[in-house]
This record gives sequence, structure tokens and C-alpha cells, in this order.
Amino acid sequence: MLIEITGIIIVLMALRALIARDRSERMLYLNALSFGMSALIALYIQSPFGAIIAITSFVTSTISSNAIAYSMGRTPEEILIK
Amino acid sequence: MAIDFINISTVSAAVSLIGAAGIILLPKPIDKVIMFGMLQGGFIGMIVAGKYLDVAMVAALFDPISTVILLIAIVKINDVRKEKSKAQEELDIA
Amino acid sequence: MIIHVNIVTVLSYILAVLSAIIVGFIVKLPLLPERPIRYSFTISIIFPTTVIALGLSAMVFELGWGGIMVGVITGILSALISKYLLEKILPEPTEPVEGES
Amino acid sequence: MNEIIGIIIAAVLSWANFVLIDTWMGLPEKPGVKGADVIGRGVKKRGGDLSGGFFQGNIVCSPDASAGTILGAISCYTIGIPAGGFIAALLVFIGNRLCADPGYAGTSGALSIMVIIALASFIGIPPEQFIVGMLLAIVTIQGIDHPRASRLLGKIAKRMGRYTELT
Repeated sequence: MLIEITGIIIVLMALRALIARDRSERMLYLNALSFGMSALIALYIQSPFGAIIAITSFVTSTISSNAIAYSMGRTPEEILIK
Repeated sequence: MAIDFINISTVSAAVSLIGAAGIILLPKPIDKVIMFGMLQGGFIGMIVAGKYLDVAMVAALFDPISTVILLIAIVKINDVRKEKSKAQEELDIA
Repeated sequence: MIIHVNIVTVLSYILAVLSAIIVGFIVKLPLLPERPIRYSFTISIIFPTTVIALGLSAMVFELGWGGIMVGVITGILSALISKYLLEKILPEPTEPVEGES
Repeated sequence: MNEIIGIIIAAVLSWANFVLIDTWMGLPEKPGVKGADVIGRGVKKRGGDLSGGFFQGNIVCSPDASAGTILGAISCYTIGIPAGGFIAALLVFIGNRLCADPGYAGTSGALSIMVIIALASFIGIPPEQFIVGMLLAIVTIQGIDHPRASRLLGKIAKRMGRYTELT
């Protein structure tokens, strides 16, 4: 029951991130998705090393979100090659 | 029942497929990098579903490094293109 | 109630925190960060030395060693770590200079 | 106890825990890093509140009390009640310092959710329902409607005296 609720929320967040229009909106959905992945890993493994993997994957995904948001501020609009 | 179909393998595969579709469909480079972050999350889930926990640890540690390298390339090439277009407007040379 | 400890482990946690605080006073760490507390990066006794002492002693107890002496030694080690080593491995962030690419 | 009711009670407790600690530690007051500023102004441009936007941006850009809450619940589920909370607090502190944040909110969130889980086991809510409850709580902030959520967070910040002074 718990894994099913978590899985439905994760797939919903992934679809909303795909069809979002704005870029900062997409970052917020990605963060909710990484919360869900970390919860799913801990619910599936159920041992202390599972908790360590969940914590590590969440912290590293937060670091990459930090880098993406910083470079979103650096380059507001990108120049595309036609 | 359809609810028996939801477990960690199918959810991780679905997240990876949605991330790959986003990488192909969205036009801007930073959008592509955001969807690449989603694909990394699904990939770690797929490894954990096979119970290869050490591989999952290494994948979780090396993911932000690849993201940062891609972002450095995007920011740098954007700066170069901006300089080039400014020079073309001012001096009218290639 | 689902607390998974016995009385010796609780006593070891308390002794780890106490020894960390005493060694922190000996090596002259400040007691509290400067105000406003919620934005300061100063390493002090209350934060993060007690958090490091609790976390390290929890890791050591979960790995199999137990007892009061292990708690005291972990507290001393965590105070020394937060005084001499934490500034090097997790430095305070610096503002990026404007115009630097 | 029925599982659905337990999850809903756990969601309410986790929501109150992380929103109160994050607001008290000054997340809506200013963006800690530059990415939080970008996300907050993006939320404001879509019709939200600037202070709530800074709150959401700070949650994205560094592991704050929300991350402390869910990681503390995970560790209490898989490791045990006092040890898991302490290990989660230490690891969240390291992650906070890697993301250029002082780290008060994450550690206090992890320690307080450990106390809440230990107290809630008296009325029969196990820790795994807190994991799913925290996921539901973060979805109400980050996943449903960002402008409305940011206006609610702005009201809470104004009530607690942590409203932003930037424009």
C-alpha cells in the first residue's frame, strides 16, 4: 500500500515536470520527485545501508539542483544555432 | 488489478522513459539538463531494484559531477555565442 | 513505544555529549555563534559539536562497539574534529566575484 | 489503526514540523544562494508571493528541515529510534554545508521528527507511515499549485515576523 502511493505520486510528478511551461516550475517538480525516489528506495530495501543510499542520493540530487539553478541565473536566455 | 503493477521496477522505468522523452522533445539546453537529472533518479531506482547496492552508491556519488560538467559547457558556449553576436552587430565582420 | 536502546547506551550518549562539551571548553571553542544565529557559520560548542558527537557515537554503536568508554572517546574525538578539521573539509562559502567567468 | 488515517495524521504532523522550523530559521527572509533567488522570482512572476517563493527556492537548493524530516523518518524506520535520528542529523549537516548553508534547519528538523515519531508510536503510527506522510506534505508545497502555496507560506511568514524586505 505504501509503495503504491509513493509510486503514483512519483509518476504524477514526472508527467507534470514534462509538460510544465516554465523552467523554475520544472525545478520544483524535480525536487518533489527526488523526495519520492529516496522514500521509495528506503521502503524497498529496509536495511541500514538502504538508508545510507537514500540519504546520499537525496543530497547529491540537491547539489545538482543547486548547480542547475545557479546557471539558470547566469544564462537567462540561451542563444540557439539555427 | 492495476495496482499490483506498481512496484519499484516499473516506477523507475517509467521515470527514466519520461526523462529520456524530455531530453529528446524539449528544445532548450538547460531544460535538457533538468530532464537528465530526472533520468539519473530513475536510473538509481532501477539499480536499487536489482539490489546492486554498491553500484547504486557509486552512481549516486557521480551524478552531480556529470551534471556540473554539462552545465559548465553550456554556460561557456553561451558566453562565446553572445560575444560573437555582439561583435557581428558592432563591426559587421564575421 | 519503540525505542531500541538500553540504559547503558543512553548513558553512553550523555557521556559523549558531556565529554565533547568539556573538551570544547578546553580547546577554547566559543559557546554560541554570534548573532543572528541563524545566518552565522561559526563553529561553536552547541552547534555543530554536539551534533557531530551524537552522530559519530550513533554510528560507532551501530557498528558493534558499545560501552561507556567508547562514548567518552568519541566525544573527545568529535570536539577535536570540529576544532581542527571541520574548517578545512567544509569551508565557509565565499561570494563569487562579479565579472569573473 | 487504519493505514489511511495514520498516513493523514502523519502528513499533518510532518507539515507542521517542517513549515514551522523552516520559517523560524529564516528561509522566507532572504535567498541563501543565487539559485533560490532565481526560483523565487520565477514563482512571483507566475502570480505568487515573493517570500513564499524564496521558501520554495531554498528547499530546492539545499537540504533544509524538509529534507531533515524525510531523512530522519527513513533512518528511524531502517536503523532504529535514537541512532537513526542522530545519523540522519549528521549526514544532513554535511549536505547542508556542501550546499553553502549554515545547517541549523536541517539538523533541528531531523532531531525533532525523531521525537515526534517516538511520541506518535504511543497512538500506533509506525515510522513508515511518516515517510509517506512527509511525501504527501512536500507534494502539497511543491507539486500542486505553486502560486497558491506561496501565498499561504507568505501569510505564515508574515504572522511569524519573518517576511522578506527585498522587492
